Amino acid sequence: MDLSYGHEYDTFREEVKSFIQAHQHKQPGPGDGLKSPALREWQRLLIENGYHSRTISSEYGGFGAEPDIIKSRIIAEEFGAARMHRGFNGQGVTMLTPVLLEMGSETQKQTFVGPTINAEIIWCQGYSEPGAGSDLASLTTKAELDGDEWVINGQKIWTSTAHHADWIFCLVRTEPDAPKHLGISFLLFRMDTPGIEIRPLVDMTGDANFNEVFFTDVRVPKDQIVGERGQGWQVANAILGHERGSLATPDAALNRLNGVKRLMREESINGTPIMDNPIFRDRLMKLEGRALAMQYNDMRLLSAKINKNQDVRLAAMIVKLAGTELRHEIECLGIDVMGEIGLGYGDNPHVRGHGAWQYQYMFYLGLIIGGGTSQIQKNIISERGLGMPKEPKIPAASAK
Amino acid sequence: MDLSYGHEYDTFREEVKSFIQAHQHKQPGPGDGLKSPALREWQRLLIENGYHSRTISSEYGGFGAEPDIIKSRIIAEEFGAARMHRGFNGQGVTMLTPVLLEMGSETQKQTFVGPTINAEIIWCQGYSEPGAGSDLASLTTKAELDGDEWVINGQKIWTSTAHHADWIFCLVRTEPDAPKHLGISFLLFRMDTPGIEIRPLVDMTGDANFNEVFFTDVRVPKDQIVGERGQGWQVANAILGHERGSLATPDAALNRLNGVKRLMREESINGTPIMDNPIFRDRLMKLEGRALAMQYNDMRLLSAKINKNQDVRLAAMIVKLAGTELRHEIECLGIDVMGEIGLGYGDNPHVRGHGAWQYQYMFYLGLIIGGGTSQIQKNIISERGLGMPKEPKIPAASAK
Amino acid sequence: MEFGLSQDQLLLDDSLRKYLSTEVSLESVRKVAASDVSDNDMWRGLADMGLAGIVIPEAHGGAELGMLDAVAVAEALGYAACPGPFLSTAIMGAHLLNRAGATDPLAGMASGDYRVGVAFSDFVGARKGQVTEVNSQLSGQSLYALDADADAYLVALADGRVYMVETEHLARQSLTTIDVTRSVCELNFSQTPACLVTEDAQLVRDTIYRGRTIQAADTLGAAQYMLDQAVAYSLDRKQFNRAIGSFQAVKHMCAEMASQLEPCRSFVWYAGHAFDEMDNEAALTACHAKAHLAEVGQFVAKTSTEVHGGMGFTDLVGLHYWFKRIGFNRQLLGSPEQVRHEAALLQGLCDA
Amino acid sequence: MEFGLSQDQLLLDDSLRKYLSTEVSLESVRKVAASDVSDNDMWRGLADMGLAGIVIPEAHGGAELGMLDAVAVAEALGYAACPGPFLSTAIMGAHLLNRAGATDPLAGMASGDYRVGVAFSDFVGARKGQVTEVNSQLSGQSLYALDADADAYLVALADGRVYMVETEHLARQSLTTIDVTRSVCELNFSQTPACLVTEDAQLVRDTIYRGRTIQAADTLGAAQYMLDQAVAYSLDRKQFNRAIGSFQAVKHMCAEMASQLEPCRSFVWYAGHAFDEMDNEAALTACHAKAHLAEVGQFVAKTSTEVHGGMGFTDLVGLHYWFKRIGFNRQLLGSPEQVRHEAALLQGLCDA
Repeated sequence: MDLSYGHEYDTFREEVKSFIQAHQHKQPGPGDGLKSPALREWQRLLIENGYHSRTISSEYGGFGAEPDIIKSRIIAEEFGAARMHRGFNGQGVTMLTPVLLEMGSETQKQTFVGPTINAEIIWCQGYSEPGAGSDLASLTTKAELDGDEWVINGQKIWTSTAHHADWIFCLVRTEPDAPKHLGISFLLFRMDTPGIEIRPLVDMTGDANFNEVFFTDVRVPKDQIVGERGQGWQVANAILGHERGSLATPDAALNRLNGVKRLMREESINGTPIMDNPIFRDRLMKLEGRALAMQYNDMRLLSAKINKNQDVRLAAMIVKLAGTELRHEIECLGIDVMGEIGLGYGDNPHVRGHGAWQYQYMFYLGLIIGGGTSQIQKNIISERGLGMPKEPKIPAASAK
Repeated sequence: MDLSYGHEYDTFREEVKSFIQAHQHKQPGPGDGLKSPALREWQRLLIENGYHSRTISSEYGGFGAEPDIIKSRIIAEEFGAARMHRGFNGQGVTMLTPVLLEMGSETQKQTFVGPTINAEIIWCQGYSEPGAGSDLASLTTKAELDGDEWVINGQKIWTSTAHHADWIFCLVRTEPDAPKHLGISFLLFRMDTPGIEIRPLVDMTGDANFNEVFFTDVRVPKDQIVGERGQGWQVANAILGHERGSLATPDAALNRLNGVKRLMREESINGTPIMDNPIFRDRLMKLEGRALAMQYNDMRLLSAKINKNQDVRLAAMIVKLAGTELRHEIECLGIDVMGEIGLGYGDNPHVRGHGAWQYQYMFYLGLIIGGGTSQIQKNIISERGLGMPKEPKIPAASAK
Repeated sequence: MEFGLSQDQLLLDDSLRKYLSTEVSLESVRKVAASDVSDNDMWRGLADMGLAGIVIPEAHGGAELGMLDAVAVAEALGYAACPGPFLSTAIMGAHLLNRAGATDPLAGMASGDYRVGVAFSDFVGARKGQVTEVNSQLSGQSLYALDADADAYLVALADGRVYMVETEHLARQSLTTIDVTRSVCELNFSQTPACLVTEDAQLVRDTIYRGRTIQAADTLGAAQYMLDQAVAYSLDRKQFNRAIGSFQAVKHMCAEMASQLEPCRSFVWYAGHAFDEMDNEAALTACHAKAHLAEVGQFVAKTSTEVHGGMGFTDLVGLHYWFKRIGFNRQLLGSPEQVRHEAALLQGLCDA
Repeated sequence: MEFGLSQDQLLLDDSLRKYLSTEVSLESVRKVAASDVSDNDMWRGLADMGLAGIVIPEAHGGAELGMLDAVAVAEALGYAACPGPFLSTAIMGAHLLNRAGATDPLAGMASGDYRVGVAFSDFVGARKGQVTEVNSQLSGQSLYALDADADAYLVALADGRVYMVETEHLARQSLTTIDVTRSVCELNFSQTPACLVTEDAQLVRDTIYRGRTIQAADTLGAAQYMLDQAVAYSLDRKQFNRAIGSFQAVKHMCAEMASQLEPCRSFVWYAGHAFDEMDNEAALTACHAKAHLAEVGQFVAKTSTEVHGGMGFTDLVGLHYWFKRIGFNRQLLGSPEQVRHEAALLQGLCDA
């Protein structure tokens, strides 16, 4: 066991610290939106110095460094400690770029990777449909070839940032007669193409964190496909795996837990600080134990990325299930320690933490569901992690 | 809402009290076993006065009273309050007698009911098999007709009091070619029939609460069948319904909870009584809330037996699931408040409550499993209680 | 012996549920949420059915019914997530004023014309701010007073004295909470003239126990709605060529909800009945019912949302109004931990 | 950076598990349970592998390894439900004596010839009885001392002073507990001559933290065994024409066990490593690891038994030995509530 990063990385950490020191005044503020010059300028600066898109080849607009998980971690640690803006990390950056680099054509890489990581193209994701959630492969949005164009009809849901997006990467059914997993293709197209309608989808938090997107005879050039016709499912799965782990980071959980500690010191009932209540303190400690377990699990996963001698598949598989549940319970404790004060929301002047406790309590319930529900996670863990049998398949004909 | 039993029952309660007063010196002691004269004498006295087998016709040896759920309750309450011996209530009394009265032949009623309720015949139950637990209907112990006798071969498990039993009521497969639920028959036979071997089955408590029973060419007269050939499943189900509710009575749960309160007052750590620990007190109150919910639920079920105007099917269905789990958690709290003292077992001189805390903790885990596992209970509740679809059936051919 | 609702209570329940199913739709809840409609319009309707005066003596124009009747009503209101001040004015306000002999406002309350809010936080356990009294004038701040549209407020001080203040004499600010179906507010007093209603702390406690019992019943109703919706949705929604309700995981989630929730029905009935007939059990049962329903309600709220998948998270099916109403009941008038502590106190298991 | 066991540690783990899988069968556990065999025979075997002296300096014949090594060993011992005094003599006894400079017994302990039990209940939190000292003579009673067959005992008084007493000088009674794989006893002192080992309460605490970390690792191993058995049984056992492991309910029970248990592996490694390299984190991590594994272990023990159905309840598959071992670890050296309280204390979140 060696938790130090080693001497060779001390210099690197100093470099990062110096950069932060020198440039933190340039970071975008809360008012600088997705398409603001400030964000793009910052993004350019980060890439130029290797603090964003670090391992993407310079040929495609990245920094072009060798992958080094520890350097990435050091950057994350130092930016986190200084509360520095990490740059733009929308779904185009985190989910589409890796897949384009792996499965896109040379032209697609040249065309999209640079502008995407530079926040010049904002992407949204078109996967889920009203009738295709847990069973994503049953999606029915169809694309038919008409001459040199795909003609798309159907509906997507859970599309975040759709109203700011320039482009969409989208799963559509192109081979209606093939088995469901083999009839899907992965298309890229502009969001200002005629026939696209976006409707904000208000959720239980009161915000519209997601959208519904409707396609009516949307015409898309034939070559805007990633991979071959019918290969869309493999493409999508490569990205989905990337998404799930990031929904529940232990660092964030421990941060929120520290927030609960602050709340418990600051809030009181009849003049006694909540921290003096042994029942709440015990709940706090229980959650801290769980959060620490997840943090050390995360360190093990990081280590396994460097030294591939450990089998950590199961340890990776459980992160989304255990992490989102933990987070939901931490937020719940935050509310409970406040009692009636914890009910405040929105413009309530007595609200604590800008209403984040109730907001996150609900949002993390959303994350327990989203990105593969807890039930789907348990299927995956038991089948792929523990080698238990798959659910017997029910033929379509016998569906009720 | 009217929780009083009404004036007409006050007299009855006085009667019961007088009986208890007058006769409590006659009740059997701990040393009086299943076959002791003291138990039989007591049993006779109870039946004679209507405190046992109250509604069974006097023609079959019972007291012959009209069913009156309130009088039964009053008897239970007063006997419980005085910690009076309730008489012998083995599986023959509680499970076989009702079924014989409903489905037995006149001869069977005449032959068995009287001796059974008088504790002259002790019965055991032969249902579960090593390969047929949750899926009881797949049982394979077979009985083949050879002239005027059934010839039985196979094995039963979870047979309690097998070594004291005079007779067994037993499910056997008599129609091997019929669908599994329609191939079963319900036989009665003596336990001293040649070919029966009993092996005690030690469980996690360290006791042999159950047995395995092996049948090798056991020959049983043809007419010792209840109902027709192939009707055994209906017979068995009528009894099973009777069994499940009685595994988790709220009265017992509240009694044990009071035991935890006593423990918490008596036990201490560093001189401070455990009752002064707010964390344990909160757990105690949580469990008390759950136990009260179950108690009032039980009152509602009792009331519905008197006035059949309420649909209480769901309320009845959840008793076994919720009640056994609750009881297991109450025992757990009892152990936890004692800390290391709670680990004591067997002949440990520092053990509390004669070791009942750990014993019941394990025994109730057994009851969570036995009599229909919690998973089976949830199937039943969702399907019969909430109208959700049955698990799609997998044909035998595709079994793994 | 009869454990359950009487014929009269069943009739009341039935007519109320019919009324609510036509008059209090998800649409109307949304309108109240968007402040397009005041909850007073709904309150008028309920008052016309006699619910505003449910526990007010007939002599003052009320229905003079008992707490078990009120519990049945609260369960139905919770099931419909019905906006309005039933808890504050019809139960807590009316009970306290009647028992204190301050009967003047009762007729107006029974007719639904006059709403009396309750500001009891200082007595239940002050989180912030305190109200003080000098010469029958109140000063200070009371948070999370129930009913942001009341005509007057009953303000309980920490020592159990209760004063009544007309709304026109104080500065009031509505407070947004997660639950849009119930309104709360901040009251600011500055040598505000107030009228002493009672000095009987036991009466305040009794009023709070009644409030908690009503909250428990309200949560039961709301949770029952969420369970019913979960089952219905699971039968309707198909994934992998099956109704999701045919998956054992979903079935067992619903079975667990039912298993926890069904005994709560008996619990709240018993708790209501205790006030009517078994006074010595009422306080303890009220505390246990409130805390137990807070926990069961939270489990059902979360689990039902999970069964609904993404739809449960959206505003589209509106399930979150019930989710939040259950959350509101959990915290107001004492958190589960606090109420369980009182349950232990009432049994002499610990010191205050 | 390398989070996990080193090559040497993996080799040790591997050879130990191979040894245990052949030498410590369910049959041999049963023999110890029935007192047909003393755990000392097994202890000899482990001592021959160097485990009795795992943390004892080489100068005294030990292996001089660290706590992470010890954690890996404890996990393997828990997996096998291996009887013996690893926790008491090899970890707690050896550490305390070594740090206190009382090194005379160490060589005998390292060779497995001499077992030192620990009687720390008075210091951890006395349930009953207390031991007092006058003129280096002990009087009173110590309950639940670890190791009923030790040659001597370290007795911690409430103030943190630790005395060593030879077994021949005291009255000892073995105490039956649910867990037959570890032995505990009652020690009775009556002006019993005793030798002061240390007055350093901090050293006693440190020793207890180490013990707790070892308990956490032991529970991890035992729970991992129970999960592995549950999965294996569910694939083997058929009901309704299917392996029960193909039912979603059973699959999800196993997934929940794995989901809670898998991060515990990292947790106990980190906790062990903290003693070796990050002293300032060791105490807190030990408390959290002990409490967290107590809860996760209890869940896994119950759930695995449920997956086994009736078989889990019987003695036939012997699963209950692991169930009870996990229960034993839960209570000894501080209950979860008590240990979490210490975790809060260590962070300054409350007063003692």
